[in-house]
Amino acid sequence: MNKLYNNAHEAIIDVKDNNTIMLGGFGLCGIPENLIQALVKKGTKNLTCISNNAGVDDFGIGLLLKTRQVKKMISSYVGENSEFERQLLNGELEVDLIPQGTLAERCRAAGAGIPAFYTPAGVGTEIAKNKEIKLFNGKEYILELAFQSDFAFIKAWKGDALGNLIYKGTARNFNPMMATAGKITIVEVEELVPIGSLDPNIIHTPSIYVDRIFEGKNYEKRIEKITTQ
Amino acid sequence: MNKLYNNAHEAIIDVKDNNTIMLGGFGLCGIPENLIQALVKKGTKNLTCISNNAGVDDFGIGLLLKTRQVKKMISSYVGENSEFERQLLNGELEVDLIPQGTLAERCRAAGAGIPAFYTPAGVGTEIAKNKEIKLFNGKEYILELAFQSDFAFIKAWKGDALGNLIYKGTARNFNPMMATAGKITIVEVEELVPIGSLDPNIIHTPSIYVDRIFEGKNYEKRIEKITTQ
Amino acid sequence: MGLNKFQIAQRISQELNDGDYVNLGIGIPTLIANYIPNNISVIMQSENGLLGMGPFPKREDVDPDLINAGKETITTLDGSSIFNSSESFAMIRGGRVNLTVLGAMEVSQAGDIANWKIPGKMVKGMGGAMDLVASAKNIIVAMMHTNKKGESKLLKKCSLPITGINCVKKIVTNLAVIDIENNNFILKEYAPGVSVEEIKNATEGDLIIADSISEMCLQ
Amino acid sequence: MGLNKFQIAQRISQELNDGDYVNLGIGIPTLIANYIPNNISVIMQSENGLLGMGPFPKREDVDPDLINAGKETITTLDGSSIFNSSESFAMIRGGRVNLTVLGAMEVSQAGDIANWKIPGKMVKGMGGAMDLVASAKNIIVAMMHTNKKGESKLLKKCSLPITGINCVKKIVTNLAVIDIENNNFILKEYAPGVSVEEIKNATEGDLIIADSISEMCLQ
Repeated sequence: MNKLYNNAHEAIIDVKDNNTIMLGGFGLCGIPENLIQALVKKGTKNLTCISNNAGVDDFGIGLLLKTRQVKKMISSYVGENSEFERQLLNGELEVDLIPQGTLAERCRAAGAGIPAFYTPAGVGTEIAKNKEIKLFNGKEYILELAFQSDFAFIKAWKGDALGNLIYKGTARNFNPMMATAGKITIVEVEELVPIGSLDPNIIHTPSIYVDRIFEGKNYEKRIEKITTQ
Repeated sequence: MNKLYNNAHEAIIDVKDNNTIMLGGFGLCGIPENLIQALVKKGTKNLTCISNNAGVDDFGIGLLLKTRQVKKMISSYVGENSEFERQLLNGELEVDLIPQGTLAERCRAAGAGIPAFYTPAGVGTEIAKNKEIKLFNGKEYILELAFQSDFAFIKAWKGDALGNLIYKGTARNFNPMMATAGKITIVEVEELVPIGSLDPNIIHTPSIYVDRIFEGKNYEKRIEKITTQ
Repeated sequence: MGLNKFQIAQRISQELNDGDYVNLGIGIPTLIANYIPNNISVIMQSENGLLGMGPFPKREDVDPDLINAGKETITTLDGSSIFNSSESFAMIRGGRVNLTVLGAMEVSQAGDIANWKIPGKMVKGMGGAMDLVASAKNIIVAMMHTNKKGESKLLKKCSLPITGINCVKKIVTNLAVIDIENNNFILKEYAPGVSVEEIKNATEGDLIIADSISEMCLQ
Repeated sequence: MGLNKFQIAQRISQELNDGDYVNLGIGIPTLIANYIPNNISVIMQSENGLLGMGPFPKREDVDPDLINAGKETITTLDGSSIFNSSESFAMIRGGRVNLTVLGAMEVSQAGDIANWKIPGKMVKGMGGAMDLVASAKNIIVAMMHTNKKGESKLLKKCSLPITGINCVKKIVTNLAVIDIENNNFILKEYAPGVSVEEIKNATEGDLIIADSISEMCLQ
């Protein structure tokens, strides 16, 4: 079975209006640049995006906000995007803010066939509203549900045509869990390597999770805060 | 802070009667040979052991069964040990049999601060008895609890003095999750390597989980079923 | 009577699709790996933490750190990956394994399977079977049609403690290929030299003869 | 009045123990890394997936694939490890991080903390703060004693949406070191040149003066 695609445009051909898409990355680090740009070009509307952050005004998911393709963002921190804040305060954008660890675990649970789990994060806060609370060993925990998503857009460092992936540095972040969680998982890699060239012992994402893969182009890898000694 | 110990005997000095111990390994593959042997020598009694299997009659956890140090086994498959079967059928040994994926996930949950999660494994079977059942998207799931354990006995391939670990081949199995789950995690490695010699990008167990580490000796690595072409 | 275990494996191999991720249980299912059609590629998952399992090693290549879920020494193929037990069952529960083939002691016409325990007699444990049958999209049972006493293993209801409910989709035995639909066994194929009457007699549960019934083809 | 933000960081660095795994929030907490005593070794966790975070890189070593939770470029030290976000919060919720230092907009005398939202004004999100405060064994808040309007940030009850309950153990401000015990602020140390009276006036919540009160020592 062929998972290999020529480019982002071909790989997202069946993404539709109103779909839910997970996007890997932390800030602008490890985001699927090619897939986001292809989605902007495609113009798909009313998307729900699950991503830790919402990019900046003119890069990353910010590009999709600018074109008003996003109906709802599910994120943990959205502080770097003024267009986002404007749309939100004007009621033009739905936002679901979720503790970062809960966001990560709800992705992991989705991929792991765990429909729900208990976490201490958010107990006693507005996050706990309308959620089931249960005591374990005398401490309160909140029941949180696995996410459901139509697609996962993933960025990896190296990958083979079967879909085995490795990530580089902290560009790993949400990518591995989201790769397990999409109904259809689409991966862009910086370098497509021959099958058999990756050591089985150091694969971060086993091929079984990956439905489509292609080698991305022209990575900008913009840095939000270049900080030096 | 020094995590480095000279040998298994020093590393298990505070293991006590009635403790619960997790032991990594699948069959005899990836078991903490040095730690098991030290525990036999120490003679600690009434132990509860959490391990996928129970070893064979004269190796692995089988050694602890022979000396009657084990009060209770929590495992998924115990078919390779006739002494085990004898003790069990005679009522000399308590046994809790758990689906393998649930066993793995209860270890993972323990390390991840998740007190409980839902799984489909065992729905409609005797495993579900007296457990909470809940519907998600019209399907039944069982609530399963994180394990609690006093110690985790882990076998890794290479490790540094901080406790960063990598495993080899399928000797990985339950070791990484159990390493996260022990109140005190004790690791034996085949090779102790200098701090900084392991690539941060391929660490299987980050140092934060490891409390004690030593280089093991005289690995037998017995094979249960040598099968060749 | 009918097929031997190698032929059962051979027949099941026809159910594989190109690109399938497959988990094969201990016993007859393991033999299926020997009969994969040349024109397709499937990837074997071993629940102790390996995807891309290869054949058994040559004697000089035996590695104690590389075994399958049956504790046998094995090899890895190009494109394989190794992971921990939690990740292994994550992909199983997550529904990413396309086909699971298991042995069984009993199967009911509702698709319930019993293969882990004989009360008072056998206490080996369920291993990964309960996770597999609770999660797999497609489950095929490979087994003999009757037990050593000659009693049917295809029952109205399982008498042994069950491993999972409503999960088996197809059964391939020494006598027949049988689908499970709407709480019935549907006889689809008979083994060469085996009569429908013989299969009926060996099946305790309700058996419906499919319109399209045919003789098994083993090339 | 009192300490500047660098001195607050310096004072908190005295709370570190050898071998501690530490998570430092954005702002003043980040500065603590510059004041780690020479005779101890601590390991920094960054919740985006790094253990063993080093200093900021030299200009020529900047790597876009290596950032901290504040999105700043950083480096790794020998013995570091990189992992995914789920693993990162597993170790946080699992209680393996020994000390968490956070900024705050408000802290109550019950140890509640508010630092993620100003209704109708600021909608940045909680990031990892809710997971950290719900899980960490030891949480220290680093902040100015009063806000820009001169109002106390140490309150009987938080007025802003809270991030976590009963979690803050110690507060280090420009004016004082204050522990939280039994629903009270306990004044333990005052900043050089700051009077107890000034601290009392800047604290809205109930403040108890410790018997052992002393001046902060900043070497």
